[in-house]
Amino acid sequence: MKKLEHLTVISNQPIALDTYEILLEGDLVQQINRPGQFVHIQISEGDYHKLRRPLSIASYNHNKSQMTLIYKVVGDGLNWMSQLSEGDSLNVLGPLGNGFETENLFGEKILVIGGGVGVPPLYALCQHLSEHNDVTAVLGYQSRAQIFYENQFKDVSDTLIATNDGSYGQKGFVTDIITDLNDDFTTYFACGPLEMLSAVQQQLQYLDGYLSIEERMGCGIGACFACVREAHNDKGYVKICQDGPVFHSSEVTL
Amino acid sequence: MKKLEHLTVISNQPIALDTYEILLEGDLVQQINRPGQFVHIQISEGDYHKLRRPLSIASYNHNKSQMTLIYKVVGDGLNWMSQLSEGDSLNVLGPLGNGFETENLFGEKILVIGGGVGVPPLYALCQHLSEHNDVTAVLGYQSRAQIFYENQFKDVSDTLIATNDGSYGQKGFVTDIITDLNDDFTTYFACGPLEMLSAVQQQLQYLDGYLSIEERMGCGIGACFACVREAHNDKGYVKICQDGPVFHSSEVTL
Amino acid sequence: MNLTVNLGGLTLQNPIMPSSGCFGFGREFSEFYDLNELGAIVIKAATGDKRFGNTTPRVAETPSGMLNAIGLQNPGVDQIIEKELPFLQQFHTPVIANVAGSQLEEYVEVTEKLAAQQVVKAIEINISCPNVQEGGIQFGTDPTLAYDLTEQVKKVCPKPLFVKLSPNVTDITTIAQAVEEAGADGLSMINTLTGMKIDLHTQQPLIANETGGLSGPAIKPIAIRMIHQVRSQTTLPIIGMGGISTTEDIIEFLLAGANAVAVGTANFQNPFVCQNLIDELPETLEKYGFQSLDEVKGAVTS
Amino acid sequence: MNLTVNLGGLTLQNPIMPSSGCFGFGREFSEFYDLNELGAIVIKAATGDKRFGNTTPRVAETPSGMLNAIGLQNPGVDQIIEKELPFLQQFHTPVIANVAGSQLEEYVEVTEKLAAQQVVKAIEINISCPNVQEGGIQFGTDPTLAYDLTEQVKKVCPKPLFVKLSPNVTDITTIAQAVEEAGADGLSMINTLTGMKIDLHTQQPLIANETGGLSGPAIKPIAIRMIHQVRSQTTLPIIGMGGISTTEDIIEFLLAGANAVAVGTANFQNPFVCQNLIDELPETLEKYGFQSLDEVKGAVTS
Ligand SMILES: Cc1cc2nc3c(=O)[nH]c(=O)nc-3n(C[C@H](O)[C@H](O)[C@H](O)COP(=O)(O)OP(=O)(O)OC[C@H]3O[C@@H](n4cnc5c(N)ncnc54)[C@H](O)[C@@H]3O)c2cc1C
Ligand SMILES: Cc1cc2nc3c(=O)[nH]c(=O)nc-3n(C[C@H](O)[C@H](O)[C@H](O)COP(=O)(O)OP(=O)(O)OC[C@H]3O[C@@H](n4cnc5c(N)ncnc54)[C@H](O)[C@@H]3O)c2cc1C
Ligand SMILES: Cc1cc2nc3c(=O)[nH]c(=O)nc-3n(C[C@H](O)[C@H](O)[C@H](O)COP(=O)(O)O)c2cc1C
Ligand SMILES: Cc1cc2nc3c(=O)[nH]c(=O)nc-3n(C[C@H](O)[C@H](O)[C@H](O)COP(=O)(O)O)c2cc1C
Ligand code: FES
Ligand code: FES
Repeated sequence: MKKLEHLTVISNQPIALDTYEILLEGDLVQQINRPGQFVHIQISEGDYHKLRRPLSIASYNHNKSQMTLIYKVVGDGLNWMSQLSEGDSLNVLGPLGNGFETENLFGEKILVIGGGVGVPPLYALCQHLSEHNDVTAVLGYQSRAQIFYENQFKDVSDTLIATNDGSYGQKGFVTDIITDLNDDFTTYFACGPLEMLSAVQQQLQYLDGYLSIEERMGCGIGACFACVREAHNDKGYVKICQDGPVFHSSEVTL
Repeated sequence: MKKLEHLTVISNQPIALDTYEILLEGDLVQQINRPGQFVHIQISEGDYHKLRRPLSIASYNHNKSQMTLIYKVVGDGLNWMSQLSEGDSLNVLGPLGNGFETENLFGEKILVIGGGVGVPPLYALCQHLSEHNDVTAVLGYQSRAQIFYENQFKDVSDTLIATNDGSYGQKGFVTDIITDLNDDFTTYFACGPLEMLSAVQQQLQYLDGYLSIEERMGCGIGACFACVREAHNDKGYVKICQDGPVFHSSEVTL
Repeated sequence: MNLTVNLGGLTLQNPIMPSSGCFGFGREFSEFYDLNELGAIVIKAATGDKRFGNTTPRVAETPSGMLNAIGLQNPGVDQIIEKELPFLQQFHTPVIANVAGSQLEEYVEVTEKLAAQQVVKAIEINISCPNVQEGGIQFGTDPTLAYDLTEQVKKVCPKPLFVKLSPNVTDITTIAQAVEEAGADGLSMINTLTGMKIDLHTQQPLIANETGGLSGPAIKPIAIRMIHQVRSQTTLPIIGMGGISTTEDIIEFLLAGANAVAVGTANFQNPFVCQNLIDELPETLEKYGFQSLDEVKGAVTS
Repeated sequence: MNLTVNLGGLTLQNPIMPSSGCFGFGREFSEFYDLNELGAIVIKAATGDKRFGNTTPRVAETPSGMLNAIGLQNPGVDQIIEKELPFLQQFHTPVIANVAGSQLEEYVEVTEKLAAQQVVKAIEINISCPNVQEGGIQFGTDPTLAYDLTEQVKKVCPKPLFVKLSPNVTDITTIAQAVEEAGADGLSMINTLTGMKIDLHTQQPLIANETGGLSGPAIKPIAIRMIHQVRSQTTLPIIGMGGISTTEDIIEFLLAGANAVAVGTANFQNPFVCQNLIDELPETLEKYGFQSLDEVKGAVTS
């Protein structure tokens, strides 16, 4: 069930260039049932900023009622958020969306592909998948300064890193790394910028793939039709917030 | 000289019903040269609230670079301010206006009249006047719960209190108390709601009087013509923020 | 406190409803609270055929407001009747169906079909749409076009007909007068103001459609002005909207001359907002000295 | 970075100026910084005779904006020439004089007097004023009235003439076109949108004049849209305004098609704002990849 709740900030700290990790606590966390779901964050009192900000759940712990979000400050809203500190409260709507379907995967070789601020939800995904599967994570960042969670990913997957400028790991894009992998993956999961998803969709069309897509949002719950994409289904479209944000690669047009 | 400065909150606490006293520190305080001047307060980051709030300086201390404001929460802006605490900063423009002229008063019997949120600037005034004069303060409040600074005023003046509902002091208005005073005052100073000022202006027309007037403000510095009142002068008007907020009772039309 | 209002023959248990386009067809919000609590439900615009709407991005944030250019995406009137209205039948809350189109005939056809549905208790026509036959000029900006449209639609609409006015006009009173003379049973005001935001990174409009409709608290002073202006010339019921997010806002709209209010953008920030406003309205009315809604009506600013 | 702009024959050292009515005649702000730093100074509206203006309250706060109904208070053109302009002579900053009136003849008379002053480098006529001879209809809402006014004023105005457009119109492009054809040398846009706020305690409009002009960030999306619309039909210089408070806002206006910008409401919150914006503009331009103002002009959103 979706909830609207003031969560308590447990910690909030920079973990890479312009990138922060925030740990939040509250009952809402109990409602999270899959990696890949997201929450919708109100900025300040919401007087000046009328739209919430969608952020993926990077990891969650039902026992502690805690979840982690990882976010890159791009504008005023997340800049405000980066200034929160322990004990502050944050107005959160969620969990939203359907997340990654991992329930039926056992003993598979799985490829997880992330780029930039698309990386966060893949961490909880890798945690889950790694319980019963063999997971390889290919993560792309702009440069060394932007990299985060490398060790966390290494704990739960084979992790390969690409940077656009070659300042760390392999120089180039995630697709360059994938070309060099000769493993027989059965399934892939990807989250990142549209251009990356589109290149991956092309490159791995022979595989069963799941893409997590971003779009500017209004309501976040399927009511306003802001976040629509054309799709190969009856209706001819999907709503990212309600039908996604994760889609089978054959369903959506990028 | 007028300054724009982030002052530091030293303390901020309720002192009567919906009424707060805030102590602020900063260089701006050095510029205050008279009781009755005011400051113009920005609410929060000023994104949603575009207009500043004018508040009288209740007292100031050049040695400590500190000043006190006393304010009654009437709307969103001052409600925000009431939540500030020690160490927070407040964006202040000031000092503005000309304040009360007390320099030429020695050995006089002076009447000081205040109503509600008009009381604060009269405290610094009484402090100054009492150095060389004999001061009687008549203060009106709605009811007992709204009274503040009674003891502070008593320290520097003969203080008489009226409440509208009679819950403390004399029941009625300040004008009722004034009627009963048979002292020979030479000068009076008044600050409070328009109806009070107007009644006092009538009642004490034979005296030299100075009225501190409130009006909704834009700029607070004399540039926007928001706070104009008709007046008996060349121009036919005064700007409260620039020419006032204190006027000789014969100059302004209430 | 009795919050009942009568809106041109339509009785609402309270004056608060979500506005068209900001509540879908109710389904999503029914996960948050019981839709029976609402005064009415205004559903998303229906057109003759299904529409996909505009390219994304379709929304952008602005100071105390937002832009949207959804582009009237909807499954078409027949699908709405078949797939969406049955869900709303379970509630006793009156449904107001919002109608849009590119031609007069489309409005008439869609209205006729929707007005025939038992669950639909009133029709609201959105006349901010461009008229393709008149070269894209909006029905709502020309009194003659607005008159014709209202007159023709009213012929097929036995239920109360509300006309939703566009604020993008020099003089809203002439449009209001035209639609009243043409037989409108009520007015909804205001729709969004046309605005634009440019993305400094791409140096292009942020909304793919270039312009979008500005809504939210930013436009409230314009809505209040226009309702106040129109109220001075008509006794038609007015559904007021534009930036409502608090019970104080609601009272301000009622004082300006609205009989009921619709809440749009605020639903996105707080999906519970309509329920909260309904709960809190009596207390706020009392705070400002009103013992009933009629007393507010009596105090309408003249 | 070179910030010089050419505005219809008028050269400014940078594109930033305070807007009319928000800067008085400069005196108060000269206590805060050196007015020589400004691109230009637009002074308060002048009318033929002195005006006292409206009853107070004249201003009210609204979400991310404000309403004002100052009512063109000013000492009259002769007093302005005698008492205010001499003060501005000490600065090398070009002065743009804003002109208002109730009749065509008043605009002509005031313009003629002001344009004859050496310190005045350009005239801006505010056509949002009601024309008393035409029963109160605003000069700026009717293309024919706007044309006549501009044409007559231009006859007595040898200096660049800017016409300041009202946004309270159905189609701003027709007004822009009319004043261009009538001989305007440039456009200023936008003036305020008419709005209202009701005080819940008194149940009356908060502004004594009932309605006031809405300004501030709330109206920025509307200003951007209108400038973008008008830019697509004209090469006249445009002074853009409406809600500017940051250097990002300025770049957004330039990308929409403005050649220079004016800052109004923001001066009240921060008297240093124009100076700050001038200081910070080069850095912000670089942040978005611009090496000069011309590059921004080249990137104007089409
Ligand atoms: C389902 C989903 C999950 C996301 N998860 C993450 C995450 O885990 N970490 C992370 O750093 N970012 C994530 N993003 C992107 C994030 O929402 C934006 O970066 C953020 O909203 C920017 O807010 P701002 O106030 O800093 O920027 P501003 O540019 O000031 O925001 C203005 C408006 O634009 C919207 N907006 C701006 N950029 C984007 C964008 N890329 N996508 C969607 N809306 C945008 C904002 O929501 C807001 O309404 C996600 C987006 C979606 C749709
Ligand atoms: C020169 C001067 C000195 C003042 N000194 C004091 C003081 O020492 N203590 C105190 O409690 N109050 C004082 N006031 C009144 C105080 O400014 C208002 O109560 C305050 O601005 C209300 O702000 P708000 O955000 O709480 O209310 P809101 O109603 O939300 O304010 C909205 C807008 O209205 C304006 N406004 C509302 N009420 C008034 C008012 N009575 N006078 C002027 N503007 C108003 C605000 O400035 C703001 O722009 C003074 C006013 C003036 C003009
Ligand atoms: C995302 C969105 C979609 C909208 N869709 C419609 C619509 O389909 N039909 C309509 O008449 N109005 C539509 N509107 C306008 C609203 O119903 C309302 O008139 C306007 O947003 C002002 O109210 P607000 O400020 O409370 O949002 C839409 C508004 C938004 C924000
Ligand atoms: C208090 C005030 C007074 C104004 N007076 C005038 C005026 O005399 N003449 C004029 O053309 N515009 C006047 N304006 C309009 C501004 O110049 C400007 O066009 C408008 O406020 C939008 O810009 P902003 O949002 O930056 O304030 C006034 C605006 C305000 C807020
Ligand atoms: S954001 Fe409203 S439908 Fe997806
Ligand atoms: S508040 Fe602007 S002149 Fe007084």
